[in-house]
Amino acid sequence: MTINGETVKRITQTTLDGGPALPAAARTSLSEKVRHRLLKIITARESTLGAVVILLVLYLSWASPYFFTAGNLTVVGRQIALALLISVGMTFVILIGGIDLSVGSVVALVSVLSGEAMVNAGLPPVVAVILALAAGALVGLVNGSINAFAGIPSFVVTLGMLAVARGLSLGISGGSTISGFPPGFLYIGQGAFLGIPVPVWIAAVVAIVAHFVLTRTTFGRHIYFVGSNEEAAKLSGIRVRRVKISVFVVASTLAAVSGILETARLSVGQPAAGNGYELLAIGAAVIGGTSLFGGVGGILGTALGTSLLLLIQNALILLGISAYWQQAFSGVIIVGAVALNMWRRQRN
Amino acid sequence: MTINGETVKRITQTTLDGGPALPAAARTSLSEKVRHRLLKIITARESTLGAVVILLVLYLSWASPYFFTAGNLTVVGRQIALALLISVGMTFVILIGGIDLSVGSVVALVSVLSGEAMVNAGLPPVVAVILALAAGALVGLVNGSINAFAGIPSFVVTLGMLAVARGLSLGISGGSTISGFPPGFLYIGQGAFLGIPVPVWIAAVVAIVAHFVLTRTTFGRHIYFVGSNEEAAKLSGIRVRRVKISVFVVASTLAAVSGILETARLSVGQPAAGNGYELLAIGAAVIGGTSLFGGVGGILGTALGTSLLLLIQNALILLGISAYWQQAFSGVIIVGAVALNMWRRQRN
Amino acid sequence: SGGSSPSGTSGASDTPGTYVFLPKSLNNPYWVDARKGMEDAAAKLGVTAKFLGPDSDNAAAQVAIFDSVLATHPAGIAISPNDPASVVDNIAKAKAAGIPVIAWDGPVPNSEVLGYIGTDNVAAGVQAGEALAKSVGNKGKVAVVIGSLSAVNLNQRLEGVKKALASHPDIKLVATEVSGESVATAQTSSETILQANPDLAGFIGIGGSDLPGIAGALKSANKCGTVKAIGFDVVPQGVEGMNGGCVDALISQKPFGMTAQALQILVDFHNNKSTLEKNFVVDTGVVTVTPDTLAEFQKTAH
Amino acid sequence: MVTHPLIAMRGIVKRYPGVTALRDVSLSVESGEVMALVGENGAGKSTLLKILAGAARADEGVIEISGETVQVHSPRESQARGIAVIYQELNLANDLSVAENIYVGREPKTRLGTVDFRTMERGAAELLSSLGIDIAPTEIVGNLNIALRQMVEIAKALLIDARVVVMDEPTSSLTEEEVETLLKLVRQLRSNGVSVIYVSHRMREIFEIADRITVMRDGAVVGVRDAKTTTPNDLVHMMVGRELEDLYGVRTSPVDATATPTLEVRGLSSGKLLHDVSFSVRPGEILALAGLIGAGRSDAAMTIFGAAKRGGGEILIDGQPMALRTPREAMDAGIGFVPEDRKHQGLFLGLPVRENMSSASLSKISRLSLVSRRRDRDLARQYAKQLGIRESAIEVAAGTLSGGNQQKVVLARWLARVPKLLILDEPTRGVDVGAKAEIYQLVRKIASEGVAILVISSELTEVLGIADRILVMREGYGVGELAAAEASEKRVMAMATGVQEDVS
Ligand SMILES: Nc1ncnc2c1ncn2[C@@H]1O[C@H](COP(=O)(O)OP(=O)(O)OP(=O)(O)O)[C@@H](O)[C@H]1O
Ligand SMILES: Nc1ncnc2c1ncn2[C@@H]1O[C@H](COP(=O)(O)OP(=O)(O)OP(=O)(O)O)[C@@H](O)[C@H]1O
Ligand SMILES: [Mg+2]
Ligand SMILES: [Mg+2]
Repeated sequence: MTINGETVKRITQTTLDGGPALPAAARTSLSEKVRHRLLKIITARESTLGAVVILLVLYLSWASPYFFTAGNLTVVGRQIALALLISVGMTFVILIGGIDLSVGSVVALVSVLSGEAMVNAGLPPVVAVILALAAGALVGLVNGSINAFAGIPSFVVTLGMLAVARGLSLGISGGSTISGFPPGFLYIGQGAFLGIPVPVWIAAVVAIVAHFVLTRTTFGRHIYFVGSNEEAAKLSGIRVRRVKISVFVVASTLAAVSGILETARLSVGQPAAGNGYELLAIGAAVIGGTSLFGGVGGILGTALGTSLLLLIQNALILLGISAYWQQAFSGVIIVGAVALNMWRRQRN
Repeated sequence: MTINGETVKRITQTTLDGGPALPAAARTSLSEKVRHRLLKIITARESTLGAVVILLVLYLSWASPYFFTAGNLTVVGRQIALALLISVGMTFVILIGGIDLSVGSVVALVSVLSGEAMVNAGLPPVVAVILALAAGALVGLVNGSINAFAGIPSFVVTLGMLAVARGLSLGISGGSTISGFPPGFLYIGQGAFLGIPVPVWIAAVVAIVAHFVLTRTTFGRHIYFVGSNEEAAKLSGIRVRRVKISVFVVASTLAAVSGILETARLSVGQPAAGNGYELLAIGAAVIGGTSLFGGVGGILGTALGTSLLLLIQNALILLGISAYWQQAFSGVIIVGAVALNMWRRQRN
Repeated sequence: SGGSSPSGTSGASDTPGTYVFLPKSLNNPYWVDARKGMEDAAAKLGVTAKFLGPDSDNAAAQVAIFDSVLATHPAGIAISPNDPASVVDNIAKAKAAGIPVIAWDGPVPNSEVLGYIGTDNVAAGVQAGEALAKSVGNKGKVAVVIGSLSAVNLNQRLEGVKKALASHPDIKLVATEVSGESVATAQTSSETILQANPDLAGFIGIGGSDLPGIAGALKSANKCGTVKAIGFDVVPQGVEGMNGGCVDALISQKPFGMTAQALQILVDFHNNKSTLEKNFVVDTGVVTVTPDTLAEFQKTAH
Repeated sequence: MVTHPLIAMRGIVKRYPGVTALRDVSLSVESGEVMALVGENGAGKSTLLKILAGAARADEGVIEISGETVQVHSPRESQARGIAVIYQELNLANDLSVAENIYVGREPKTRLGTVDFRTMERGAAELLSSLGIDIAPTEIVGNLNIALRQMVEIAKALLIDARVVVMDEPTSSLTEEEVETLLKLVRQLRSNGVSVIYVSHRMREIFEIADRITVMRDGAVVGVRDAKTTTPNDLVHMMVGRELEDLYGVRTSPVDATATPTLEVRGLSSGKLLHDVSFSVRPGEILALAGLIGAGRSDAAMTIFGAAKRGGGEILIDGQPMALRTPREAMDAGIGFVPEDRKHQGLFLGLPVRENMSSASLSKISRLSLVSRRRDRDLARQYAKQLGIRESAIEVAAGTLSGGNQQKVVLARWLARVPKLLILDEPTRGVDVGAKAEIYQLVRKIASEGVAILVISSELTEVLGIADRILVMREGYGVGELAAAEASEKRVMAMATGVQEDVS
């Protein structure tokens, strides 16, 4: 606050000659700021999607006696949390115009590794979790380095990594699942703090930090620059490779976090975990308005996209829709929601 | 033609003073053209990938006594053929900068529908096949129209369609598989003509026609133009929407063809068919050098990419690699092959 | 209203007496018979029952469904776990909420389920292994095609198969390939195995999609009858393969009867009329169906 | 009988979110007439022409062609009505060949219905050579520099059998020679009865070619003048509302000829385009690189900035040899670089103007890698004001600005960094006269503060007006240096083309 205040004074002083008096300037900028903020919220690209999600929640609360219960909200919240962690990382990658298909396999790898470490090797949970996270980060480092240095499209690199990481988890575990985790570990997946599931806390913190990083830090700016125009970014002195690698590390590490939480949630380390999560995560980001061509989008949209996808799944069960037709319904709803969002945006 | 001829003449007249004489220009262009062609083949972006595939074939022929046998080549050929049909359609979509995630679900839908039509409704195979193809084309029409008219990213549209078509096939079949197809129908999947499996003939014809369409027709060139710069395409008078819709119809229809052939090959209509084919097809195209950003790529590369992917699968089994480690191997090989291709291309 | 009514919000979930079956997946024909068994029994018992599962085998997705189902407070739950450990937590929650849960089709050890109705997968595997040994004349090369290397029930069957084959020293297991629960991949893998092992004597398909793929591969290689094929579950393609001479034995669970009986058990528990004790095990058994016994089996199965 | 103008646009209104780009604009063009359209950056010229082309839809107003009211919903329809357009922002597919770009939508066909590449390539080659451009029709457009792309765009428009050719700043990246060719072509079109609507910020061209001039300002037409009875000063006055006596300003303090050069280049070469170029720039000095298209000026700049691979030679900064392998290293050495192709090398089109402006100075507006939003905004405001971008545009996506204003954004990015060597590659491309004067003043000012300036410009008057010294390049070689005092258009051109005889 003080730093900012200082800056303002310094700058207004330089324009004292021709500019308006100081208090006036302060006044304009304040009221203008409020108006600007409001306008920004209302016309934000995410607003209609937000409205859709809210309407869905309202509708569900009305249509099903089970939806708006502590039990169900806990359930949905935890599901959203686990998916959100991956979607947030995916958003980083998509923002630079890349894609990460290996996140689901990272979940499996981490699931197996944490099982091996805690159950079979008997390491303390904290150590095991750190090791598993490190493995996740390493996967990202490999993805990012190959992409940045060899110039291989991220789709190919991470498609390869999808197979490699899944193969490793299958090879390491020999296909079998691992259970018998210590209760302390299971707490992070199954427990609650102040009545809210632990994964929800973690995902919320991660999402807020990620939003902050993207909107307020130089690293975040660099990500948008690289995604918007890589050539121009390079010519603006941005270390494009470093940005790329970091972004893949973020995505893999967050997938690893989600994998650890899911392992704790399910009490089982399994090489089959995370199958198809990449599509869910990419879908959540894209539905939330992040462009696959890079440079456009953000965490707010991704959070809404993730919520929409998982609320639909929950809703279809609560409403008693036949499981055989649920997929068809959910597909139509997704496209409908995005169409509404598009239509609103175009009208503005 | 006449109008163009006139225009050209009018303009050349204005510079007759300084410009080169016409016949000279024509002469250069001929010998230059031959040289150009040759150079084009040697330095084609696909050449290294082609070399990799050939080397792989040579290696396999040496490493396994079973690889280069009529039996195995028939087996691999048929597998490549079925995958190639989908990859070719996917290439069309990716060339305009789009993506089609629904191809696998179309395979399932077509599989179930052709079963319902032939086995349960007793329609003659020809009619059933036409109906199934029409259903496939319709899916593409819906995908393309929503994408082109509502402006929803193709990733979202086809993610929705992935769910819808899969849901429909599950709903229609009630989860059960359908068998008891007439032998005439099974022939197109299992039979051979001149010793070569029918699907190979079909895929070869489709691939050649597709290559021809992309390289020689205005439709094909407009696809590249739209993918390279959609705005410019619009401003140049190309009917961008029409191109987009057509491309999705092509992709879905080819997926339907593949679905019909697969149904005939397996003698079973099943809602679980085609799961994950989208990733395989996109991977084949991208490995073959088609850019996910559109405008760059082609059928030759896609054919090589598809062959590479399926040869690896065949190889790992023939060479007796443990199933637990096969995935890890194949991931490394894919990335390695593409890296080699990239490296060669950059050196040129 | 049955479980497959797609319409409306006034679905069965609103009525308190809904029983829920949680299969591993929907896209495997095995579950079709199971669902029919459930629907049949529900009609007879005059209760509502629903069949809710993920599109394809997926432990996390199944737990998510289980989660949501708990919120609707059903009258009883039967679970066929993709992964037993993953559903323990939800079973405990169900118990705390007073919802009876039984394990069905696959057991959930170390959990608070009331009991288990189904078959012993390891035993079934042994039975398959023995059937194979018998059909290949106790010697030769054999190969396995398995839906997934990480599915618990399939691994149990594989374990049984290996156990049985171990007692036949002249039988050699030369290949184990994965189909990813896809008939197409199963057939592809089988075709390739046949190429790599021209003298193969027999196949076992472990998952529901595997035997159909094997049968297709044998047919296209003209090796029906020469190379023996054993698999699990009497699904339409298995039957067709057997009728075509491409399948030699089917190790069948009885999903129809098993599921019908499971619903009966749940209804009894709900009404506090059950005579079954805690941790009951109802083994519905497996039968080895051969071409000779196929007709008989089909008559009695439903 | 009443005769109708060939094109009449009446009462055109176009609103964008937050801006009214056009308010009640009318424009009429007779057949066989060259109508120039001039006005400040953002006045609405391109928007008006896009509406005529069917590339944008007017909110109100009518378009008449030969007296008949028409609806032009798409570029396709306008083409069918004989309207050919050269857009300000080039519209080419970079992945395709020159010939394909020229013929897109009107490809010649063989008897089999396939694209007749032979005819197409021949036609393209003829068209291009008629424009005095020597590039292979099979060349991929992405490999061309922006001037050549501009020529391809021109060739593309010429293929349409047009009644009206709309040219939106066709010469902004061309050198004298190509401009001459183009003007010749415009005259040729006029004598064939084709009308031309011609937009340019270069006064000389306007008066050389126009029959009438429509002046726009702030989304409205402020007057239509007959070119013969107007003077450039009148026109500038109408456009910017004030007189511009001294466009280029004057040097105040002389360059210290003894100072160590800020940049010294010895025998620089790169690829096939740059051979053994040597020169130096001292603190406070403005050195201009002059030459024709492809002379290698941009390549020299890119190589110094570490954006192109150096093949040989030495680069010395303040007398110290430097490696400069990446733009980052060049920036750390104190170099700033405004690239010539703002769309591909300069702007983040989808991001706000503010973020574009501060993208090279993030370290200045952040602490512990936390961006200060206030300093970010203040920086943007400061340069928006200096360069004449309206303040409300700071938060909009850079891609929605008018062409000239986009150019200013890229300039602002590097002016904000205050380097010790500033390389400007076509800094005033598409910038209006008023803003040009501001920019020259600014450049002079930072030069007088001791910054060395290397400027590349295709506009000879600009080179002569601003430079202290001129290095002329031809085909990748430096062919001679001229001091400002001894330079003239003729001499520079003679050196640039290699036709030395007629130097007096
Ligand atoms: N797509 C758009 N979205 C929002 N505003 C736009 C868009 N296109 C143009 N504008 C605005 O319309 C106004 C007129 O722009 P236009 O491009 O017509 O100017 P111009 O006269 O061609 O300027 P220049 O000489 O710089 O090319 C500008 O304020 C510009 O920001
Ligand atoms: N005849 C040509 N054929 C193809 N490409 C050319 C030709 N001439 C020049 N180029 C392209 O132009 C570039 C070299 O010119 P460069 O941009 O360095 O020159 P310049 O003097 O800056 O010209 P301009 O002012 O037009 O940009 C190269 O990147 C090359 O691709
Ligand atoms: Mg303009
Ligand atoms: Mg240049």
